[in-house]
Amino acid sequence: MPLPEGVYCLMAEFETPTALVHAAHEARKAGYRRMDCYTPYPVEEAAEAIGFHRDEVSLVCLIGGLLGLAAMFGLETWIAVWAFPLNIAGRPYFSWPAFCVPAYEWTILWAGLSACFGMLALNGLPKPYHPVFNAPNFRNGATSDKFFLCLEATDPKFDVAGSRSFLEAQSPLSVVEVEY
Amino acid sequence: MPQIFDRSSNALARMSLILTGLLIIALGLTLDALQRSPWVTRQGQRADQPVPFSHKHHVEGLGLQCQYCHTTVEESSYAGIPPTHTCMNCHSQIWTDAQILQPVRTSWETGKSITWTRVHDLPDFVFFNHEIHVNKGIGCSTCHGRVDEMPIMYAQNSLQMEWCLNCHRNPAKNLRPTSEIYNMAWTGASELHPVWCASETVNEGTPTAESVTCTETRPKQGVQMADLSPPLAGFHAQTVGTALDSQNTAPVELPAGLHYTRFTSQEALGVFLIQHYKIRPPRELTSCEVCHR
Amino acid sequence: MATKDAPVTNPMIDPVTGEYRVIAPGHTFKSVTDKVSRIVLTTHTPLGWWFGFLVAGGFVCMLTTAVTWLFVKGVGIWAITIPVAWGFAIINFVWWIGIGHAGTLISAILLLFKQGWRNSINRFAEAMTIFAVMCAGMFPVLHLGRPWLGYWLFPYPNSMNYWPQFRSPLMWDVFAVSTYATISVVFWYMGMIPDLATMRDRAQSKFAQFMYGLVSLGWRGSVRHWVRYETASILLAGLATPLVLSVHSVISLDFAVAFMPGWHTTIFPPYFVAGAIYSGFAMVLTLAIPIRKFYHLEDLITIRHIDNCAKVMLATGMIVAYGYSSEVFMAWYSASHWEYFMMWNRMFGPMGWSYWTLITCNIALPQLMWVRKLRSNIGFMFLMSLIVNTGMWFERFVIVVTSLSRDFLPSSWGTYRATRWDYMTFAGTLGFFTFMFFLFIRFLPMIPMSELRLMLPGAKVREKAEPHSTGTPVPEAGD
Amino acid sequence: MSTNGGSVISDQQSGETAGTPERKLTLEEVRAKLAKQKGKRYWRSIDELANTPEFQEALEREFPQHASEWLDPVSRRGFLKVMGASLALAGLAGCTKQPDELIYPYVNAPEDLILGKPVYFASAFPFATGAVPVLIKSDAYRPIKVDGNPEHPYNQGGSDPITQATLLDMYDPDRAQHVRYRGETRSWVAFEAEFRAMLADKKASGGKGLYFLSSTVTSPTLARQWQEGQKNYPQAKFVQYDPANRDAHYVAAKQAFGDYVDAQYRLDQADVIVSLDADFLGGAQFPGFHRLAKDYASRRKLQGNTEMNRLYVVEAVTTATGFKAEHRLQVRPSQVAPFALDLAAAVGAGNGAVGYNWTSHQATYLQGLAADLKANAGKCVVIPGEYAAPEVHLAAFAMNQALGNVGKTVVYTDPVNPMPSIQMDDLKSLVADMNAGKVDWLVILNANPVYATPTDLDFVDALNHVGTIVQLSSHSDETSEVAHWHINNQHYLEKWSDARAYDGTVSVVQPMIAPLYDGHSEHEILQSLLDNPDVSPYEAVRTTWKGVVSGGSPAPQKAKGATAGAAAAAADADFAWRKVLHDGWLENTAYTPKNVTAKVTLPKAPAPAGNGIEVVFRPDLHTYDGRYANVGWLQEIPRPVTYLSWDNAVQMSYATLEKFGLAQNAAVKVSLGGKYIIGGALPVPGQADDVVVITLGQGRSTGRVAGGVGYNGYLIQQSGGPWMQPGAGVEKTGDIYDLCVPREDYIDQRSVSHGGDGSGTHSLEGNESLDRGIIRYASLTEYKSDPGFANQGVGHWTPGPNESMFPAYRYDKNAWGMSIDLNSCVGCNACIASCYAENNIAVVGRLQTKIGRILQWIRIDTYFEGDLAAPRAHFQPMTCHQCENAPCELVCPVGATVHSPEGINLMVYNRCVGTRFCSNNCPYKVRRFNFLLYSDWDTPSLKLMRNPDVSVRSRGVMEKCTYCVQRIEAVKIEADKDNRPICDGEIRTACQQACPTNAIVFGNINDKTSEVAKLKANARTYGVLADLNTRPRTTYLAEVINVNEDLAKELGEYRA
Repeated sequence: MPLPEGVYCLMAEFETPTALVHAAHEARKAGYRRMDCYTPYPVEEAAEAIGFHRDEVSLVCLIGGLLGLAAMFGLETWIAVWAFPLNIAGRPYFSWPAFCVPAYEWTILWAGLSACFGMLALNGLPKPYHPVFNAPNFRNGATSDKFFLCLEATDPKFDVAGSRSFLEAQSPLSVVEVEY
Repeated sequence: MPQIFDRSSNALARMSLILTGLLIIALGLTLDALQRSPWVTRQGQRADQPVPFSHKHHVEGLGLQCQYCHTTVEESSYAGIPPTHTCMNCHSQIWTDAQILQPVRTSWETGKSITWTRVHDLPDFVFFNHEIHVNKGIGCSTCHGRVDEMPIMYAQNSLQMEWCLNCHRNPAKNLRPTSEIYNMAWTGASELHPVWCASETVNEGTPTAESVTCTETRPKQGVQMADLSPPLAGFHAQTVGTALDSQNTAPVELPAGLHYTRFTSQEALGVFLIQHYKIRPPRELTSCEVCHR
Repeated sequence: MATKDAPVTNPMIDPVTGEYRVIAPGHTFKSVTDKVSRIVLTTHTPLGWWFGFLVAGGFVCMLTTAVTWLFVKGVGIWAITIPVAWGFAIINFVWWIGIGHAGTLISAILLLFKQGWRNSINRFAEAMTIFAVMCAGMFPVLHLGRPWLGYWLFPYPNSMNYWPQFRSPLMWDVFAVSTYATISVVFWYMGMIPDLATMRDRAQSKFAQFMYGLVSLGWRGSVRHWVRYETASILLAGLATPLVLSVHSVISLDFAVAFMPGWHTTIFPPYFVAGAIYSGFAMVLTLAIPIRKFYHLEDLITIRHIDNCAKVMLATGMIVAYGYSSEVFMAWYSASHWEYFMMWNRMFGPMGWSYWTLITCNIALPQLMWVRKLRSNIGFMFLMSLIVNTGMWFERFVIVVTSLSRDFLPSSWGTYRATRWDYMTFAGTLGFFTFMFFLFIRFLPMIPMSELRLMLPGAKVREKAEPHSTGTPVPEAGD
Repeated sequence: MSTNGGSVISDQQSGETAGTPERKLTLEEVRAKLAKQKGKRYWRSIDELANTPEFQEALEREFPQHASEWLDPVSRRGFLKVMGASLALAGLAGCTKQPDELIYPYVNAPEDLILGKPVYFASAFPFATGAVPVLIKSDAYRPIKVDGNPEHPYNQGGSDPITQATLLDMYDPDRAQHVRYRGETRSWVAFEAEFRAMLADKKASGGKGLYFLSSTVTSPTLARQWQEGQKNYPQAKFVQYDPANRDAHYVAAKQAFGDYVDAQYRLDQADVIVSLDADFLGGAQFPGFHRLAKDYASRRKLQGNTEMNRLYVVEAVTTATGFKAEHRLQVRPSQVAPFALDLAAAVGAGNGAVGYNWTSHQATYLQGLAADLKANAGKCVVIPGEYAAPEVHLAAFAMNQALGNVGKTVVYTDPVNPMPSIQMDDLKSLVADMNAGKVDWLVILNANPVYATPTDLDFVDALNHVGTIVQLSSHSDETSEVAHWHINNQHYLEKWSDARAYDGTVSVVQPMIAPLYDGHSEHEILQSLLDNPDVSPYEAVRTTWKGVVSGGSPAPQKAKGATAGAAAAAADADFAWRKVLHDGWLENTAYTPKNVTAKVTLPKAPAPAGNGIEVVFRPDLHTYDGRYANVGWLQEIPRPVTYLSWDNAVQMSYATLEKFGLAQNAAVKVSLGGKYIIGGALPVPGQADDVVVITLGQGRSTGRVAGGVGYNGYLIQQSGGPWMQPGAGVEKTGDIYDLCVPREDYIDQRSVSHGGDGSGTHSLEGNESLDRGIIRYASLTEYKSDPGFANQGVGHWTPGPNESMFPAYRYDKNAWGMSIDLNSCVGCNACIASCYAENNIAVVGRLQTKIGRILQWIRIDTYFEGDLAAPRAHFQPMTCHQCENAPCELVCPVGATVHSPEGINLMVYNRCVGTRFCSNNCPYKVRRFNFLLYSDWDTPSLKLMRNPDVSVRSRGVMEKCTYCVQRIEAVKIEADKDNRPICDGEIRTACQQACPTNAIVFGNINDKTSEVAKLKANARTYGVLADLNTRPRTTYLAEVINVNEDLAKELGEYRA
């Protein structure tokens, strides 16, 4: 695919989460959809403001867990009953109570791994390069103490001049143009 | 503050993640293959021996019996490696000055053993017993392969535990009449090579080996046919006319009074032999003490 | 409430609740970020760090020596024998795993319970967990008679067509511990990603930027990411909680499933878990107290944290005490000769001293923590944490050694005298643990900045004038 | 590869490949050497190298800090082994695949040899107290197991630890391997030449100055050779001396019968047995042990009847025999004789009481005993101890006579020793002659006088006055160091000879293997005295029995022709001889009872000794007089009662221990006649006070095994009264002498409220063993009234197969089981030694044994009941119980121990990773672990000894009793081949085979007709700890004691 060129987004920097959330509300009201907020810590309000509500991490986690459970219990049963049935201490071949423990552990293992990696995958990470890093002030603040609102160029309602004026109306610290 | 990473790094990052995963899988597969590879099992490897003894020549060519050299195979756990004396039986008359036989003559003169390298070498903690296998219908070639076609001896099979279990879990597929033990060419019963077996009632104390008479050529009288469905469920015989097989035209004389059954599948034959040779059930054959003590 | 004994003038005390503050007043997003990241990003390493690091390194060498000799000679170099076929190795294993539990507990369970104060200590508590599990994880392998065959404990397709035996508690261990290790690492790392991003953005040297950039996976703090991130953390917390409880329960089953008198007890799972948390929190204090002193983190790791740890210890300590007493009670009440003799032997047998040591360290002395003044006394708490750790080690000693030394058949009773190799191995793991910890505090943010920011007064989005009014942002409180 | 001669030979080869670099090595050079090698070659070369002494030195120099480890041979081996392996890792071939294995086939295969199938030969172990007829298992012509000859009328298959261990004695790598002259290797021919030259000289003088000093002669042929030799050399002297000799008996016999006679006891006829300090159940050192033990036990089986014999033991030294007794009286050594005389008086033999002032307890006992004897006149027997004073023997003669036992329970026969003599007197006169310079040639045959003679004779000094000293012995020992000539002996498994058993039956000793170090036998030396000096021992033996072995055979084809007569006779003789070799003994050579009557005039009692400390000397039960001190098995197996291993102790009673302010393991100095020894103090239950027991047979200065073990008791032994001396000095040195007793012994200090007995004098283990129902016993009357006593009461119940959460596993075909009769077990340790031989059990050494890592698969648990000053003891052979619900299996993570369909708890060594959880969870603690590399993988001679059917365990592996599964499998294969069921008794475990009292029975418990099934049906059967629902396959028959009720009441014993 051809490398995208030109403006990626307009990035407004805010001092406080409150300001950011407010700006986001405004932007959404103004009809902007393709936008994102960047904050140094989770700000749920901002997410709601830009209309992002539910995620699929839980589902991935659940599926992973069930797979783990089935895999281990199946393995144990297969080994003890079919692969090499042996008389161990006079216990039945299918000693399910004993098999529960490792199955339980693997449920958790697989669930945990799928939760973490599912999250990363859904977030599209790892992504060491991202246009927002081109913003001169982004890396100074985004991960420590500043709050950013970014209107993306792909948004139908986006045009450099209009959007810039809209953002400046939200009394940001600064508004910058971010190239790809 | 500029970017730390180049655009390409995204792709790189993802690729490397995937690659790592693949590598781990590959490694696993390699190790799995390795543990079974000839490099570990020595399967099919020809050790360098003092004398390039050819089983092919001696067995196929000259038609020597296995027991001529491996004398104790039927009565001991150890089949036996022939003493130099056995070689000299013939080679004191023929090939008396062949260069390759020098080690044999040296051994004969000096009284020092010929030093062979063991080809079928089980670990010291495995106790294999030839005697019982041979007496219960496991032929030489089942484990050692077509020795009669090996110019230089090598291990046909891996001799690994899984290989042993393979048969101990289902002996039927390898059992053959004890009369065929030394038959290198034995391929088991099939439509092409049917086998006729008759059971004799032997009383306790008589070796089970004597409880079955088998032949590969169609006997004259009283032939029955093993019904092949379902093989492992044993078989119930049904009498059929003598006109059933075309390939064997020359009926041979065989001890009368026997009711022969025609086997055209190895499974059926195996089940028949399991019953008459009183082979122990898999649960007993796969118990650890059978091989490890 | 304890307000009265503390002068309200003390800035560390919240005048409203009268509780110690979780975080000193006057901190901003920037200040905490600076404070934490500076420790790592500073160019000159403090001499104290080097000193400790080298000492710890020395112990690691000792560990290597002990292990090498062990592999050369066999487990015979240890004191184990028949009947006491398990010794220091298993004791240390259980002890270390126990230590680990506090980390997971703080990061997971307290997270679920929305205990904000945990935020500033959970990072290195988790690190502690991981290193403790590393130490623990060594022993199951080291104590094998043929360690090079340890991989037989995993079910993998092999040319023997032979498989592990899943009725054995040791197999349960394999999966419990490996799962525990994995999940802990994942949880720990995931929690660190935003902070690693912070480091990336604040690092000066290209190399540091590159490395942190690599491990932060390009985190940029998008709120969408944050939402998923939060869900994942809650899920992991929710998973780690039953996990941490199960792990020590499973380990206790190594003993409870066997039927030796003194092992075959249904009370083991709960009181092993309690004991684990008990010793774990003790270890947290053992680490936190020197560190906050050394790096002047008094206003991030405050008396409040120490106080809370003390309370948790007190609570779990009482559970453990209940465990001991119920063992004694059952020994009498069950009217089982085995149980009765076992308990008599524990108290008055040749190794009775170990039993009384553990009673003193785990039950008697910790009662002092009822006193608030002592709880807020740093020196005392440090000492107490050491005492409790010792006590918990002896608990395992009593369970493993004393029970084995005299079991069913009187003819085969024996004793146990640890050899120098036993001590070297144990001390060695202590060294290894510290060694890893020094590396951790040097190269990774030991306090989670992103979570710290959450606790700052300015973090809240204030319900202000309705959206359409365009008001200038009010200055943050607490600045 | 499992059983194959080739491999064994190859082992030997690789073992001998210890190539020897000339100079000293440094590790650098080692690496240099290795650098040249590649791959597998590298692997082997390092292995070879690792075995060379230079390499060991090199290591020692390079790793001084391991010096301590060096003391322990086990760890050195382990270290080197892994050294080799770890260096090998550098080689490509590493450890992933085993190196090529070589086959060394025969050049000419023996006719009858079937490699992989053992062959059995009958022979005899010539022991000082009479030959032990043995049946030897031979694999590829290597003897690999020695057992009693089951067909022999004397021992009927029974054996003892020493007999069992003679196997290891033969393969002992420390054996002398060359003829040496003043330390330099010479040829046998050289010696022969010199010896015969000397004989030629002395011919004129009739052999004046030629002396032979031999251990007790048991071979009629040797006797014949000497007697014939004496004709040529009338002046030559032949002296027999063994430290443990029969002087007391022979002195008394000569006095009573005017001639040397042996007494044979028929215990199967005796209802009441009285032992006067006679340890006749203790082991082969008591003449006729095998027969006596068998007969004794045969009257205690309680099968189908309720008849039992009753045993009284009066003893000065605590022995297993004493603890088997219904009524045991411990007296001081000096009191044995008076007691015997008083007893004789009490039963109406001899001349009135000696008026010794007995304690009331002793007096009561004496009266009760006398009464019981009189009540059972003709059905009782009095056995005097070998080491008791001659008076005791005289008293015994008198009593047996007076009670009319002679001809019934005791018969007198010619002595087993063909040349009986009073050995101590002979030795004294020999020493006198030596000092007088009359001895210019002293030929010592199989004796070690420098080590094993009373200190006051000062034999070493006497040797200085001897011209030439020749010693024939298997090891180069203390005497060899002063001998000029040392001839390496042939072991009895290597030579032709003959010997008489206790009952007089002559056995032929035939070689089982070509002499390992081509040694020579005493027969060859003595033959030189005869006119035909070159006759081989084989010929000599045949000549001896020419008269007895001839004709009488179902003659083969009658030869025809004139000269046929002689030929036929020869053929007959040959046939008869072959039969002798086949059977192992000569028909009709057993002694017939002599018709003699004892003319005894009992002496007055010897003056009662003062109250000083009395020292008693006894030969070690395993190392005997010291000749077996280098046999690892015998050193390691704990002795009965004391549980001493790798040591001998200064034994005394608890009271005496306190009296001298000693504690166990305190070093104590015992001085006698100006000499002293220092040993470790050991309290022994039931030992009389103020008595110190010194064990002979340790403290050897030579031998890698024997060297430096314990103290040498001979250093204070006195020629006048070698077995007992009053007035000894005992003092505490203050040092610690850490005895090797692989068992913790505790006094029960619990108050009654804590479940103790409150006395503070009982054994904790003893009390617990009874509380826990591990030991269950009853008196005969209790048994009669309630045969099922063993399964009643708290903790004595056994859960049924269905009292479980899950269905019990069904064993439909064979179900192997074992029954052990505690009534018959006399704790002699034969089973343990047999197990060592059968199952390739490694010797772990003193240090490892001490900390409880001994590897024996079967042990004899001993529990002391009651006051340790005078307890009752219970012996309990303990081995893997093969539990059907085996706790060990449940906890093994890798499935290395599982159950066979026939109910055996299998242990798969090669699967074991060594978590040791199984051992922890074993309530019987019968699992053994290889904490280090214990098995010797290097010594070639030991490889030859191994049982090829059993894996040799390596480091880090658990091992345990398997019911000798290799034997079961062998029989199963034969039975399957022949299409027949396995018949009862066809499979016998090694312990069962060795047991002299048939206490152990093994078989198929599903076969209701089998002996074991019958025994398990017996009401006395109980399972140890069976209430844990382990469902053990090994069960015990509870003890029943035939108490003398009246006496018990008076003595206040058995308050039930």
